[in-house]
Amino acid sequence: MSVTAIGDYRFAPRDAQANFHGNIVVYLHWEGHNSFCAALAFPLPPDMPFGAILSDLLPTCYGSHPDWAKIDWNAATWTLDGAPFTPDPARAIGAQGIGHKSLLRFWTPGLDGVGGSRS
Amino acid sequence: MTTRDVSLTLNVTPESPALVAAIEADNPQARISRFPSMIKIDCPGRLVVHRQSVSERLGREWEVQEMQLQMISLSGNLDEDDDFFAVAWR
Amino acid sequence: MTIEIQSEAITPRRHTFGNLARRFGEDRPASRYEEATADLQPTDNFHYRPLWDPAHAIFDQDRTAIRMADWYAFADPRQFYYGTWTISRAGMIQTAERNLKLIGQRGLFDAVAPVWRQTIADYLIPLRHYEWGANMNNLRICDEGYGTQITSAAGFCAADRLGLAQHISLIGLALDGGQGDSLDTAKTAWLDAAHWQGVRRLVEDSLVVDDWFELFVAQNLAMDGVLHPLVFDRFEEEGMARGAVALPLGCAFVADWRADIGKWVDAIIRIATAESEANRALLSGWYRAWRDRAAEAAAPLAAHVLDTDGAAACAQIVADLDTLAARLGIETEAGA
Amino acid sequence: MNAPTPPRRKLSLKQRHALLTRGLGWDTTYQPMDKVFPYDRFEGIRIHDWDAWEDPFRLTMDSYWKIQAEKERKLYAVIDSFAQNNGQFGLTDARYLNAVKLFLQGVTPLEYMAHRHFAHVARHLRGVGPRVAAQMQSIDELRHAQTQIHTISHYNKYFDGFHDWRHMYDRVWYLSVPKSFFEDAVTAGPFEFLIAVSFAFEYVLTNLLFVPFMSGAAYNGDLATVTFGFSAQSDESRHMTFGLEVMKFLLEQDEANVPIIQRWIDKWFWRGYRLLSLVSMMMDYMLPKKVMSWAEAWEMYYEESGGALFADLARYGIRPPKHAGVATKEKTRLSHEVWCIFYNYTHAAAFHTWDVDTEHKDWLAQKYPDTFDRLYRPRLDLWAEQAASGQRFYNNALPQLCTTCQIPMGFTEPDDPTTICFRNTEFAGERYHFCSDGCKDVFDPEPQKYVQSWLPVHQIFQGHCGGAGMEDVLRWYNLNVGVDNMDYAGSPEHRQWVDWMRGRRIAAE
Repeated sequence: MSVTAIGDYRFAPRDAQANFHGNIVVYLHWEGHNSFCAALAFPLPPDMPFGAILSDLLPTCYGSHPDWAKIDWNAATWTLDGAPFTPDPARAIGAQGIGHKSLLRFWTPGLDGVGGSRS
Repeated sequence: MTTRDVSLTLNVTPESPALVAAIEADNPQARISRFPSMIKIDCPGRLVVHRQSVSERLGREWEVQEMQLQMISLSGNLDEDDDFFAVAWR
Repeated sequence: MTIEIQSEAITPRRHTFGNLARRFGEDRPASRYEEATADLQPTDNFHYRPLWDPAHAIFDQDRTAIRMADWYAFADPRQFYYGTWTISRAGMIQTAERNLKLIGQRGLFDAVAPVWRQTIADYLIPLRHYEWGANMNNLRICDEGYGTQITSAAGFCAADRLGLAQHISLIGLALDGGQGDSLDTAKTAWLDAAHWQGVRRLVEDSLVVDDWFELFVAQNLAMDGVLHPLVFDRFEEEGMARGAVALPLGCAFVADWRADIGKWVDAIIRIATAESEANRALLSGWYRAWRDRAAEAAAPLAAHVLDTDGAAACAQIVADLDTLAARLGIETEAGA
Repeated sequence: MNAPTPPRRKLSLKQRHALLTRGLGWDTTYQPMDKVFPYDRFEGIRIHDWDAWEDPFRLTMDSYWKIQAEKERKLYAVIDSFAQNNGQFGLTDARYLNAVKLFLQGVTPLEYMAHRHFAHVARHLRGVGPRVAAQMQSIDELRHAQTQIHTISHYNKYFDGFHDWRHMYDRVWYLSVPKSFFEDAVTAGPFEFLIAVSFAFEYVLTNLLFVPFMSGAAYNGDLATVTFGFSAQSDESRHMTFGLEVMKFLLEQDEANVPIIQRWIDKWFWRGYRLLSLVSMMMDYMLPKKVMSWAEAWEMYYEESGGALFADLARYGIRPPKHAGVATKEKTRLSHEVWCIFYNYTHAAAFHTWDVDTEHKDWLAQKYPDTFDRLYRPRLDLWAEQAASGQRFYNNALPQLCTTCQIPMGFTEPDDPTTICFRNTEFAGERYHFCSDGCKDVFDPEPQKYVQSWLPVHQIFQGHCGGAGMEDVLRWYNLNVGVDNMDYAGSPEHRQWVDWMRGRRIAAE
């Protein structure tokens, strides 16, 4: 469908990848831990290895949660933009299908938040 | 006639006791709920405020447009003339 | 309930809002007018373009050719915010109501010669449509203008004009005994009578002016500057000579209002012309064009009421208006 | 000949109003009507007879001025007395004022926007009746903005977070929620605006903000806010009536209008409801003494009043808003999810949040028996423990935002309150994310509009918000770091309040 306007109504998307100075925006979400209120947004260089997300980025964000230290990363499951996904820590994020405004969700089996509350 | 509720919410002012008394007298089915600084009145189908009833209870000539100084919310279709102010569902 | 607290503990942490402190260059208490108007309009980071005007942002300085370093230079000398404005108007309208009541009780219009009563109905009552046009034009200034100082005052002015239109209608009802026939007749005259067509065309042309600041000059300076003195000063004098004491009484509201609104209109024009030569040239051009058109439009009406004196009356009104405009920084003659 | 004027006849309110308004307009002939009124055709709404418009309130300017002047005299008497008597000391607790901060930052600018745009509608509709109602509303809305500023001006002198509300409105992340909502409405055509604001917002939804919340202000000793709130709301009941009349008028004019209006109802119900989620937090978490819960307010003012309304509109072929059922499912979780968002990001907000005390948690448990103890109490307990050990939790990363409502994506699946709801769509090769089907359904029919969304998180990443660091951004907001933001506990205004209350005890002794 299309907007009903009085004249020509087309504008460049404000969040096009070109506006992010070489980065892409990537969203990450730890399922079952909703005391972190929403998925997190990061501007990342597409050539950054996926492993850096796990080693450098996420611990500073989620590390305060009592479940964080208990994660068994071998058991974690992922989706990328709604499809099952197996990340390769050594490869660049851009080389494994993670694009601008991609959403990565991950589940950590056995960890259900404080008191099983999904928080 | 439909039995869906209409409703008026009034601000509590020195004049609201007279207004509420007039409404209760003229609308036997009205239900009054009181909250801090406000009074909600619900009534099935139709609720009417008569100028004459309010004037009698206030001891002065009260004009229907003075409702605008009292009313903070309503639910229903409004009808207003010199002598009455009503909300109703058709 | 008053609660005693040791006084040193309740020193204010600040005296006004940040935008005002920055404007003042110091943190000092602001007036209610300043708080109610300064910087109120959003200015940045608009999300979407209007579907009805994709070429502009929601609030956009480019909707006029006038340029201002600070759109909050347009202080209203009356310092109106809603409370002071509405209380002022409530006072004016209560006096006006008493006057109309007196006219009715004393039958003051009955004392006017029927021919002149007809004349009053002819020239005064159709003016309700002129005021309705003025209402629309000030609403557009309120809508499209830039900066709350000028747009809020335009919003009040628009409401005033609706009030004037309705007050003129009430005079019509006083003339026709409350039947409303005078309003129907006046509308027919507005639509068809030869002596009104100049004014109606003028109003309709103003409704489609592009630039809202030009519209301000057209409506509030030029058109009002010709029509209002003609009707409410010159015609009224003529009526008084025929025993229509009801006229100044019935129109006192208009007289009070003109004195009040003039302060605002004059201030806006004075500030805008003083800002730059470019503004002055634009405003002067608009003024001359709309003054000439208003004078031309008013001529048949003037002739209808004043007969052969009409032309001289119009010339005098235009001369007076030029004097005022010149004081406000307008160049009243091209190439002067 | 000296014929007297005919005998005077007293006009009824209806007749007088009709004579003083309806005849004012005329069909222009020197300029085409379509040029004089350029905006009321493009949306596809068909109007055959503007004279069929019925004015429910028969208000002429003379009565308007008198009634409104009376309201203003009363209101300013209260404002003056509140300031002179240091009315802030009568508050239940200074924490309460954080709700008022959100009000000034996020609601007052909307009143202003409504003022400007009702002037637009009042100029641009062809019909005289709705134009008169719209212009009265335009100046009423200016009244609301100005009386709110004047009332809150006193609080600004003694409390933080109020001082740069207008600057913040154009910039701060959570204020882009109300800002984008209203800018969406004013950039729409005049009829959509009226359905959005007069009907969906004023008639269906604003009761939830202005009625129970203002009653709560009174209950918490804020006589100033309840006075401006209810004084504004007395205008609002006129605006609500206008909204309902607009709706019925458009539906009665042409059957072809019905589907267009249904789509607008669906869209604007959801847009307004998402905006009001901020109010759910104000009611359930920010009032020290509570009048009713969000869920109760939703039942009273949406399920009951809205239910009766949509039953009444069914005869036109109008059904309740498409996603109203989701809103009803969300009523027992909404405030908790929103509080969670603001607790996470209090370091970037110009108001405080805090750890909820046990008494308050028990009240929430009683009001939300199915959800609170199971889902939300554990997280509040965890946060309180962390804070007690000096590790107050703040979320270190920026949140993903919904493209439409711009709220951090913290809302859960309609049928599963433990799983965040993610929706997305693609348009012209770009991905867009939404918090709900409702927000996705707003985007999909008009993508060209929402690709323009100024999403604060993305704007920070693009370098448009003062710099890359949090401190840079907060400075760009004009936020007083360490004063306006962070937890209430230990904040300057908390310490001040404690001093005041200690002083009060001394004075009493």
